[in-house]
Amino acid sequence: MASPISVTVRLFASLREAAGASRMTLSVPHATPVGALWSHLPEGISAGEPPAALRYALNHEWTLPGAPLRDGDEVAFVLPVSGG
Amino acid sequence: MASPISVTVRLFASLREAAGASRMTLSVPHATPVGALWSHLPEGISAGEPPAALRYALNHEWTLPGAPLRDGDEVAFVLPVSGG
Amino acid sequence: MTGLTADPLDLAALIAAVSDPENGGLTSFLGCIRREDAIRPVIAIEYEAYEELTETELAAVAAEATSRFGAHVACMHRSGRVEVGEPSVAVAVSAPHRSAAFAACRYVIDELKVRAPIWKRMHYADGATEWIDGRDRVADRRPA
Amino acid sequence: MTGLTADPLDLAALIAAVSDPENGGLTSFLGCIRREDAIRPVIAIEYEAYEELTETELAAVAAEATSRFGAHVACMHRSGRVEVGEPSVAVAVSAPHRSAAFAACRYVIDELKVRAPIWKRMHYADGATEWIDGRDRVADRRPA
Repeated sequence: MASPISVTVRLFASLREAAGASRMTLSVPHATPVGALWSHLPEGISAGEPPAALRYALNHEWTLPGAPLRDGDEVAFVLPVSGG
Repeated sequence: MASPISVTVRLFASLREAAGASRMTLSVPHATPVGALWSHLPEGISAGEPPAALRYALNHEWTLPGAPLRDGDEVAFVLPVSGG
Repeated sequence: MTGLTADPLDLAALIAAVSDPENGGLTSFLGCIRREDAIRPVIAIEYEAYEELTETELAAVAAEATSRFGAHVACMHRSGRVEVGEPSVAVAVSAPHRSAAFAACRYVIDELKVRAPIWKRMHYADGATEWIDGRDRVADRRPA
Repeated sequence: MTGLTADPLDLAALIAAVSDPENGGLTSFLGCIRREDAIRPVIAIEYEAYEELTETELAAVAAEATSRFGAHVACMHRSGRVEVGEPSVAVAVSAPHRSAAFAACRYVIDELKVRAPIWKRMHYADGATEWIDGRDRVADRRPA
């Protein structure tokens, strides 16, 4: 396995409540694509597949599932929003 | 001439200022159409032809130039508006 | 709440008048006096209304918007002198959702601009005044 | 003036922020919490935002509306608990004329609804709560 990197995951809404925390650190192989990160969440938190319209932010900017992760990156799982 | 009737004319904006009054009483033949009333205004007030988009109200309700006047009616010359 | 007022417009009062816990969208519009620096600087505008018909028309337009968009409507127009930057007309509308709220608000302001018999007398920075009532300037030679 | 606040929204402040003597049209929008009696009565909604990205997106949407419609834009969204009838989002926009003001205001609210990463937790009159975040209800069994 490529040398592992450590990334921070920001959790919101029901994910945050399931985890009991708004941040988690995950250890994943170097260059893991953002879109693969969900599967690294503990089952108790992810509770299965991600919602269809899941979006991602990388270091506070919108990103696409294929973006490769680097050590120290922060990824946010942006669940389907319902603001306003 | 059909027996004369007396109608009140409401004057606004530059018409009111030209007349120095917001109301005038005119004596016109019975059943004179509303649209003919402008010509009965003194020249010093009307200062020529009515503006193209002149509208009329009869007893506080929109009316059409052909409406026949009756004694005691109140007509308003609704000059082109610029409210709002 | 529709009609004319000689007092400064109070948008908060209009908003309160249309608030409804079932209505999620509340749109409002203020028509303010423009200085129009680039054209001919204005300092104020004086509004003169044919009061009876204006009251009737504002109420009618509000009722039409209510039935057509399912909205609560409040709309007040100023009479008298309004300074630059101040509002001369205020509309507040609420509806279950924003689309109807925006449509109803736009309907009310567009309709009243045509249907409310109200005239503007411009007060320019250069001291001149001018009625905007479709008549040529001959009438202005007479002292106000 | 764009961003998040945990305090009650102050539309008057947003309006003051966008006022401009050259702008004759000022349109505002309040998104308020609906009781939704007919569906499942609500008492309040709790908002949670991904703050950094929300601030960036609100500023971006405002800048886009400014350049596209020549408008001044203010837009604030609530975080935390908002009671029924209270506004959770406020937008105020001014432009030279009302068409641009309405278009810009509509643009801002439509865009922020999609682009601002904010989630709602419904607080129902029957005591239940529910996150509206696209995930099924399994997550709610866990104590809040």
